Amino acid sequence: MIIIVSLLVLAMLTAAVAALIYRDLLSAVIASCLVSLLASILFFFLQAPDVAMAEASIGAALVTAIFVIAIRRTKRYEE
Amino acid sequence: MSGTVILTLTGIITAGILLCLLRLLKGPTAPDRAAAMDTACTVTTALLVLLALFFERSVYLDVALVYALLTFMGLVAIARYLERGI
Amino acid sequence: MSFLHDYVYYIGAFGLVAIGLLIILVKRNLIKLIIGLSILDTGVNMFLISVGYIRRGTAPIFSRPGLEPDGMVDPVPQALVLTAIVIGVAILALALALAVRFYKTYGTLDLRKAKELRW
Amino acid sequence: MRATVGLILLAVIGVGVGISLLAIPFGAPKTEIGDYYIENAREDTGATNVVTSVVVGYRAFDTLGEVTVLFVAALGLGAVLATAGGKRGRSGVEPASLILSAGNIFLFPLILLFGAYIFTHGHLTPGGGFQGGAVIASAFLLVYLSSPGKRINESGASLTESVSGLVFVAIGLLGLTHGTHYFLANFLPKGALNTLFSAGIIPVIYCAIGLKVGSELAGVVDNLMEETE
Repeated sequence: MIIIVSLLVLAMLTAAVAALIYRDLLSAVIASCLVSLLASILFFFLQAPDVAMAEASIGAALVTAIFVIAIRRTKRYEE
Repeated sequence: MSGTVILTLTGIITAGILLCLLRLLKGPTAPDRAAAMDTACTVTTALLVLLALFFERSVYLDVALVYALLTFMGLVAIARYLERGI
Repeated sequence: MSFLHDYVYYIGAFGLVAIGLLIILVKRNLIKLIIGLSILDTGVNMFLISVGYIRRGTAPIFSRPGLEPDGMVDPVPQALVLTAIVIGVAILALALALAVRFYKTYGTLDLRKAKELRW
Repeated sequence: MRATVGLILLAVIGVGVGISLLAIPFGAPKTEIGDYYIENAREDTGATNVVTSVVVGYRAFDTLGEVTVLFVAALGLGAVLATAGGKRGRSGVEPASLILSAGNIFLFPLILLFGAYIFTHGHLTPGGGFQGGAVIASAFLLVYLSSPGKRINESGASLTESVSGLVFVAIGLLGLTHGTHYFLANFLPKGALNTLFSAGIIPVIYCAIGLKVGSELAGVVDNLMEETE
């Protein structure tokens, strides 16, 4: 079990680094959505289903949509 | 016995999530990455159901329900952006 | 292995906080900055939850008889983080609205260029 | 230059935080207050979910403050995005495909029902007003994504929000007149453990919070979607 948790933590940090290095803001938003997804699984491992539910319902749907709307109103590529 | 089976399945599903991460890192365009994210969401639902079995708490299944109902919406938002719908 | 057993969640939380701070310090694009803010938020929440965990504990929900109060994780950090997540998304939306207004005023999302535009 | 300074600052902060993290043991026994809540929550509030009984039972006054913060953030967003004489409604957008618009017809009531389930069962299962509100707001987000012309009824949303906020405060004030005489006292009967009609005022307050958070977040999405040229 601890190996699975370590792999998930590693994947989460990799996705966060991907959000750091992408110049395309849409890809960065997708990577940060994956960070929130994996964080939600880790909350589940930490026996916090309430928090996992909040993170899932907000991080996966609402935050991504709000970011995408803001990118639509501004510019997609970081110069 | 049952615990070992669940652990093995959890490991396989974690490998699936890691493969989705690989696609996200590699994918040359944004639609590839969006598809990787959506697949990861779907696989995660299965992982949460397995974990609810592993921890032997049936109330945890509500979280998997939230996942199954809501996580496609982020992908819909990205897809509508790519076809200039919002 | 024992090190991982003790600190893997802390490593995850600390890594998220560090990467979020790095994005805020290094990047100049406003939306990238807000992405960093959301990652930092997630890291802080994860740290609070992992402080409240106890080994082999279960969630503090007495859904069926036979659950003992001894083996339950701390409910106080969970209650804190629950509201922090929802407030976080409202603050995020407010920051993004400010970024949209910034773009409409200056025509760019780059903080440095906006300084040059100002006279 | 900026990257170097950032990395140096990050290293300093990282070393400090890392040292302080090593001093906190992971998985150790919890604080005394957490033990107290777990031991006594069932008798004090009647809720089986201890997190719920902390959020809207023991710490309900804090939750009132947090709901106020959420309201102020939504208000600020509306004020930032509002422009004098800006035209409303969006134009020049691609209509959604058949799959999305037909799926929306089936999914919208289902998601609303699921959100209502989450916040009415907040005292029994994981979930509660905040999560249920987010689910309801997601349902409205789906409508926005699938049919570009539609908008939520803004006066209805603000009416729902005001009424649910008032219900929260009114229940708190009613607690002053009953029994132990303090704000947000649990004056309704607690009922049997693990049934839907139990836990006194907790389900009522969670329904109010769910409707309030749902209408506020839907209003946030509405404000962001609005084209303000």
